[in-house]
Amino acid sequence: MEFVLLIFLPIVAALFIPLLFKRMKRIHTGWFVLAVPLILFLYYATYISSTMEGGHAVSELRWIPSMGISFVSYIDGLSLLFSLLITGIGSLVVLYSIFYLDKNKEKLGNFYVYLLLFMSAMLGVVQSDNVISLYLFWELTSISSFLLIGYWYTRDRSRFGALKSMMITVFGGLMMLGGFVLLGIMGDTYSIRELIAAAPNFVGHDYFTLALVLLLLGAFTKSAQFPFYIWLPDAMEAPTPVSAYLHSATMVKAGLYLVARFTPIFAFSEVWVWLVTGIGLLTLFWGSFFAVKQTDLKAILAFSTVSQLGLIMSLLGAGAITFHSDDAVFKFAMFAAIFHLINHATFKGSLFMIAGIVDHETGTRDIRKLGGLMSIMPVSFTVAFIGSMSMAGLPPFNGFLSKEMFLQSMLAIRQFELFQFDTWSILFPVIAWIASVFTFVYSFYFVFRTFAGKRKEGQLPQEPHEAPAGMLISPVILGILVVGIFFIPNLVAKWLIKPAVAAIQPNLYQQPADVDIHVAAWHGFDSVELWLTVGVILIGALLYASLTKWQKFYGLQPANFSLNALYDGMMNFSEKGMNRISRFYMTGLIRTYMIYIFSFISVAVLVILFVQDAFVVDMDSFAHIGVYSIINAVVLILAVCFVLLSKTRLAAIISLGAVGYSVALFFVIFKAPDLALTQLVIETVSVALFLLAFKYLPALKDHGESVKTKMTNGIVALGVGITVTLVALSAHSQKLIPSIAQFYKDTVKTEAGGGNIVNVILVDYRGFDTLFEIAVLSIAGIGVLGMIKLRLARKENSDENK
Amino acid sequence: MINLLLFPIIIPFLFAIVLLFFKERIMLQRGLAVVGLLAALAASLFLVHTVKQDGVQTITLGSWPAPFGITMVSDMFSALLVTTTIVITLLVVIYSFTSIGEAREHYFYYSAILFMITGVNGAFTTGDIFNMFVFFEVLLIASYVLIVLGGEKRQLRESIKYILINVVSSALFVITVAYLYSVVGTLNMADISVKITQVGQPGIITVIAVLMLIVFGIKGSIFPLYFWLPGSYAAPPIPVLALFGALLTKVGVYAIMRTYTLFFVHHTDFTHGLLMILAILTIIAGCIGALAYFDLKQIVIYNIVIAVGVILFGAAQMNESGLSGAVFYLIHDMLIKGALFFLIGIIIYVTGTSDLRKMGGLMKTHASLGWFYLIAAFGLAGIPPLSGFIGKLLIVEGAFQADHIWGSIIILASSLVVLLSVIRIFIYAFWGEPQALPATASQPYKKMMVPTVLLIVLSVLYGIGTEWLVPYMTDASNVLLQPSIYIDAVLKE
Amino acid sequence: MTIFIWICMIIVGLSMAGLMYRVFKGPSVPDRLIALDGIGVMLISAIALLSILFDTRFYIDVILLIAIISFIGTVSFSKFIERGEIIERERNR
Amino acid sequence: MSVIVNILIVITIAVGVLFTAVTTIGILRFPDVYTRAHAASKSATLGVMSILLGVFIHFWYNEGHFSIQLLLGIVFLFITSPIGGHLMSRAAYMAGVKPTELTVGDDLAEVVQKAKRENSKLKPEDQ
Amino acid sequence: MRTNDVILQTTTKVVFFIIFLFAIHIFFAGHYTPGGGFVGGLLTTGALVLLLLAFDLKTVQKALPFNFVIVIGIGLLLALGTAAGSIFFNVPFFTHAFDDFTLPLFGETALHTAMLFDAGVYLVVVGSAMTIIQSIGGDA
Amino acid sequence: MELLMAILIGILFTAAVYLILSRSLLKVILGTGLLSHGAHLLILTMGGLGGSSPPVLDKGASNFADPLPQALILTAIVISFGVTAFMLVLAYRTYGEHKTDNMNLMRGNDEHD
Repeated sequence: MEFVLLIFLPIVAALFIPLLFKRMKRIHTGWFVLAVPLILFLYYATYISSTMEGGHAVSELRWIPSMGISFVSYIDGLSLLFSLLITGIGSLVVLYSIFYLDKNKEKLGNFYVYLLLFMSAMLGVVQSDNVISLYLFWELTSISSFLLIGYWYTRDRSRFGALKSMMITVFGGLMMLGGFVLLGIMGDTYSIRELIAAAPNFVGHDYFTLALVLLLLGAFTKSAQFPFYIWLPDAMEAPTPVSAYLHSATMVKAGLYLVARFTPIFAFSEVWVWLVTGIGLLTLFWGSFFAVKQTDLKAILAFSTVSQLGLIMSLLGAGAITFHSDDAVFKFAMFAAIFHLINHATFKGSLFMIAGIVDHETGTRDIRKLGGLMSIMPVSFTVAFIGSMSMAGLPPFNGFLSKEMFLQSMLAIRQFELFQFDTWSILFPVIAWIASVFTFVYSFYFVFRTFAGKRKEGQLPQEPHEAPAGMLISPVILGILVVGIFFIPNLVAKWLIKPAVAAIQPNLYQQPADVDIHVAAWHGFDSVELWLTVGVILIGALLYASLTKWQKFYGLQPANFSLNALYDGMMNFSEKGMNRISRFYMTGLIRTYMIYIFSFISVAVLVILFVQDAFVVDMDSFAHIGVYSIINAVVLILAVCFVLLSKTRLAAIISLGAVGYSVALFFVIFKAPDLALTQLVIETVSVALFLLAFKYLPALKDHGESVKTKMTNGIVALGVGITVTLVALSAHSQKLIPSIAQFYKDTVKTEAGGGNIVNVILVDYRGFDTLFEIAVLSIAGIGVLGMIKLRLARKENSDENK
Repeated sequence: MINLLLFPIIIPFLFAIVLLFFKERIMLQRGLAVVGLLAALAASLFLVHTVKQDGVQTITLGSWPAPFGITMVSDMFSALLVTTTIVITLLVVIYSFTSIGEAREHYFYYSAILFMITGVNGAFTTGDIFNMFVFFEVLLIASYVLIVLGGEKRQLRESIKYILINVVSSALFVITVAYLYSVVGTLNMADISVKITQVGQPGIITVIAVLMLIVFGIKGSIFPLYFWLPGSYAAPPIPVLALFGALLTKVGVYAIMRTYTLFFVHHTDFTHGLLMILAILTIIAGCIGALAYFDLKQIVIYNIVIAVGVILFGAAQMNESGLSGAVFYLIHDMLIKGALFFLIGIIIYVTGTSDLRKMGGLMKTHASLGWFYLIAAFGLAGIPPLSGFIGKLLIVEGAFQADHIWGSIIILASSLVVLLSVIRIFIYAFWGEPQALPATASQPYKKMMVPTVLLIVLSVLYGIGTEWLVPYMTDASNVLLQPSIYIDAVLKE
Repeated sequence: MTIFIWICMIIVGLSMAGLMYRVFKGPSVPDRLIALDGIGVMLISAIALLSILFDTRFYIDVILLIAIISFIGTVSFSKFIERGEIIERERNR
Repeated sequence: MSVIVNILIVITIAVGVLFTAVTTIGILRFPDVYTRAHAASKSATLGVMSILLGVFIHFWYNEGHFSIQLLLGIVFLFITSPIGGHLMSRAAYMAGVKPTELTVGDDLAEVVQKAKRENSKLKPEDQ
Repeated sequence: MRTNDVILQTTTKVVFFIIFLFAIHIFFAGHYTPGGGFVGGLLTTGALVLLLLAFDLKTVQKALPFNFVIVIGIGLLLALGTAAGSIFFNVPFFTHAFDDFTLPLFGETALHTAMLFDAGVYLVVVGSAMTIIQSIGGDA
Repeated sequence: MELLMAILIGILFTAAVYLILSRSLLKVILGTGLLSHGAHLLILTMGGLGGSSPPVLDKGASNFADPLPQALILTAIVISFGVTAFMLVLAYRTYGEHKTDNMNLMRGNDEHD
């Protein structure tokens, strides 16, 4: 079976959802949906055994093979890990949503369609071997996220958040596409595996760094790294199952996946190590620091997610060091990254679900109104406690293990000597430690402000009570995992982490089994990490105790001096600012537009005429000047002047007629009798037309044009005139190739059977022109008829009059 | 069937003429228009097939040898454009049944449409520079008729501007042809190419190249020449707007692409560099406009400008990826613009306004409209696997290959602006609190949805079925890339 | 013979110049019109003479043509001056 | 023979040119529209007809081309010129161009006045 | 006011035919000497305009009861048909045929399909110009 | 000769553009008229003015003027006639609806809402 098709299973299932939702009113649609991730989870789980051995599976669905674009599902340790996360957490989230979303009030049809869409997209992202299809699914995650955040689309905040997340992530996606294209050009393939194989040749390529930066833009925006994280807090407007699923466990990890996946290609670059580690660490600090400022439960979790993503990102960056140094101290980083990724999915998922439960049961997520729920919601509290402590990095929870490894990796960076790390590397453990302190603080802040302390009576919109059992199943399962992983970390490592690590670091390991890292909760008293953790707990506890005293200092940050303000400013600029800019030159006046056009014509053409040395006047090529021509020219000029100066429309039209007749005379002079005839008759008919139309036209006025306006017009007009003249002279002086006219003279009698060459050209050689030229005339005729006879506006007016 | 390539031009022309005889019989007019377009469509599909099989089709009218008579040339590029044109027109005509109103139908509305696509197809097919002028005039005068038909106040006001601009550009076209004729002494496009190669494109030819760019740029609405477009295009009724938006600017773009790949290929540093800079400025200008307004029509109209910039940017790369990307994107844009205009037409019909801020919550009442709109919007923004993606991908790839890094990044970023502008419509019109809607019958709504959905489905298929199109597109871009194919086909003797 | 035609041409040309003065000077519109009509007539003479000079018969059509259109022009202008519209929908209303 | 014909041609053309010159003098020197119209329509017509006749003979005799167009042209001018003059004068009069002060009487004034009055009476019903 | 146009009207009747004949002549002469469908058509239009000037729209319409849009259509069909005739012989569009025929009355005459095409041009020019003029003249 | 014609054409274009930029609708239309005259003369000039006899087969004539530009001009003349007629009607219809022929008052006010 082609398992690439399984990626599309959720989408296919989604097609039936609206039907099921309509027909099966009595059963919650979620139950049908649940089967999809469950089946997929079980299916993908069967691959564990093979990836543990270092095996991989490939399945291809051709899309545009001629451009090297196809859907290739490539399952190795890394993608399997993500696939399992997606389907596993997905199942739990769907289960949770069945109880969270009311089947009578909500448009479940839409909800599950979006959710399944997302599931497909996410599976596609992590399994795609082809960068183009990776991009396809990448954007699809952005879109489904957009739809899910905007699920309650009548709310302003939802729409705002949806747009914000989409703008930022799609921006990143587009940049990433640029990076992919550059990679494709460098490696002449879109397949990631082939790119990895060709990667050593890329170093030093002009595009290498650019591709790297573009790709990282994609990863950073998706994984909510600084400064792009701002969309994530606003994305919390989505229903909580969505937040738990997309915005903590899976979608935001796509960026991490991307970084991990492309590590073998880019890790050779100094920029990569610096950027990934540095931005990751900065995000870690930034997120944890501002998480404490928040008052909305989900916002706290959002910032904590940001910070945890930063943590994993920095670990991925640190892991890239192994491509530059064989020192064994660096190899923990990648392992820690994957390990923490799993742990984060478990504890953050559970925390979000609890936040949802609190919201669902109390009607608010404002932490200032909550408190003392411990006694009312004991199960929820327990799960929240487990999750929070894990997040804070305390034993006996899985977060402790990965946190230790994280600190260990950051400490190890000090020993890295390339790329000027020797100067700056001390900053890494310091920032990491400070961030850990704040992580500790917000974890406590989240769980104890909600559940401990006194109940604030009367502040809650509804009477709180424990959630229904069904809603608790998913968080409890995750809570059990949190604790469970602490006790069996090496088993998890064997099944999941090592295959993934081996996939990321092919330079180090041939087999997953080669990953010689053993996770231990206890490293002995001499390990620095232990003392750092102790320090975190001590200082963290101190800070938490004094929280109320210093939390208010967050208020010092000016509101219009933040990244959000920047985004708002940009959006505002894109509406009002653009409007203002546009107003500046879009005057709605045809004269302005004409001046733009004419100025461009004369300036551009004149400049190019001289730049290209094209201006040549060759007097020899000119015919001699005849007397009649001069006389006629004078007449023509006079007539033109009269057209310009005439005060009455009749004089103007007579002068225009005079211009026409003298043009006709030129035709006579230059041996063009047919033209002369036509011009004369047309001129007369035109004049008659003008006279006809004058009945309906006003007298000639200049409408108070100022002298300045006239001057401008004059200058522009002169520019055009000079341009035309100069180009004409140059073109005529450079008759490089004789005209094809001789042919007509030779064949007109013999082959066309005519005598008047012009007429024969018109009806025979170039009869096609004539056919359509009379079409023009006909269309003008029927157009005039329609214009005069059909007056919709007037009809409306007369209706109004009645 | 040596005349085959003429049929897509002649059949609409014939039916346009026949319609003149049946001014009062609307049903007959509708029927004839559809029959004519279907016949033309069949002919054009057959033409595409033939071109695929036998290579470039040419015919020199009146049996005169090539540079002397008028040559019509149907290579894959033009054949595809012709086919797309007819498809869109067919759907526009069907869309018009319900939306244009009987008054306009009485005054040669369908006739004008058919005349217009005669001109459009002719311009796509002709191999003679002056004949192209004539076809331009046919399509222009037909477009004048369409833009003014109905005689509403705003229509009249904007028509004046539209016509004025085009009269100027036509005059410019004529003088440019005259300059060209003076220098190389021929009008046949293949022959011009040969002769320019003979003399090695001296400075004067470069000047003419720029003039050509200006001439076609006014029609194709490139940067300093596009200003007239937003106002004028907003005036006519939606079906006409769809037709204009989908076809007219594309004729200018086609002409630029044709001349810049066939004639002026010897100093590409200068000419194509200029084209590229203008293309980028066009994109930026379009982006500003697309964001600046809260008027449905304006937003989509400015997106035309952006698309023109993107296509020309691709064409300016003069490499395989860039050109085939441009071809892909050109046809995509014709389809999707048509679809988008249909959609906003329906939105305006349903809400009775084109001001975004007066809309909201249509998702509750017109969900399917919303979904189709969303698909079209994503297609426009180039989200894979919809139609806009491949073209943009190839254009970006071509630009990177040609070392135009910032240009490609601007193209990518412009997709974001495009997305923002169209998603804004979605957010304002379909999301948000439902607004009171004027009472409208659901029958016209459904009837208007039919062609709209067809067009969207077509554009989706265009994206998904790219693989089937690739051989055609490769043929199309090959002709552009290697003028010799074109020249040999025309001057075969 | 040629010299004679040349002289004639110059005289006709001068006459036209004189009429041109009247066209520009006016004072009234009918004045201009009359002068213009005169120019038309002289144009006929001029072209007739020219066709002798150029030794070609292809301009003779032009002569009759100018006569025709100058008449049509005259009629329409005078109608316009007289009534402000040159084609009535229905006479005698 | 040819000398005679050529002399004939020269004479006719010379006469025509003379009339043409006279026309110009008339139009330039006469005081008002009506007198100028008189000059234009009469002498100019005669002038051009005479020239055309010359040219016609030239083509007929010297070139062997019997030009119907020229003859037709002469006839046409003969018919239309006076009409044109008439219409222009009338237009001038109706447009209210004042004749020169030397004019002795204006017989038409009364009629026109009366007609105009009737016309203004008719107008309201007309609309 | 009522004006007396008897002089003009009488002349016009004569002059109209002169112009019309001349137009036809110019039309037929087109292939060998200056002229052709355009000029012929426009001149005919001129003649018709003269009629309109001298008489009025209603009278002329009564005398010449053409729907000029139909005239356009016929003209276009004629032109297109001439050009398209070649399709049936599988030669390129617009391939004209001409030959000398000996006709009983005219003797040696060259017949040229281009003439038919030119006739189409003539009709279209007349039709279009008259449509425009009549529309404007008939506008209220 | 060509020099003279080129300058003449330049003048025609200058005048045409000047008129097109003016506010009065009628002047704009006059401008387009001049523009097409300029363009037509330009084609003729570009074809070369050296021919000594009309491009009509006739006894003894050999140095024909270039017929092709003439044919092109003829086409262009007819087209510009059609367009001018159309514009003229459009102008008076616009004047009828808007009650002004001032181009400045015909700005698209509703574009900036």
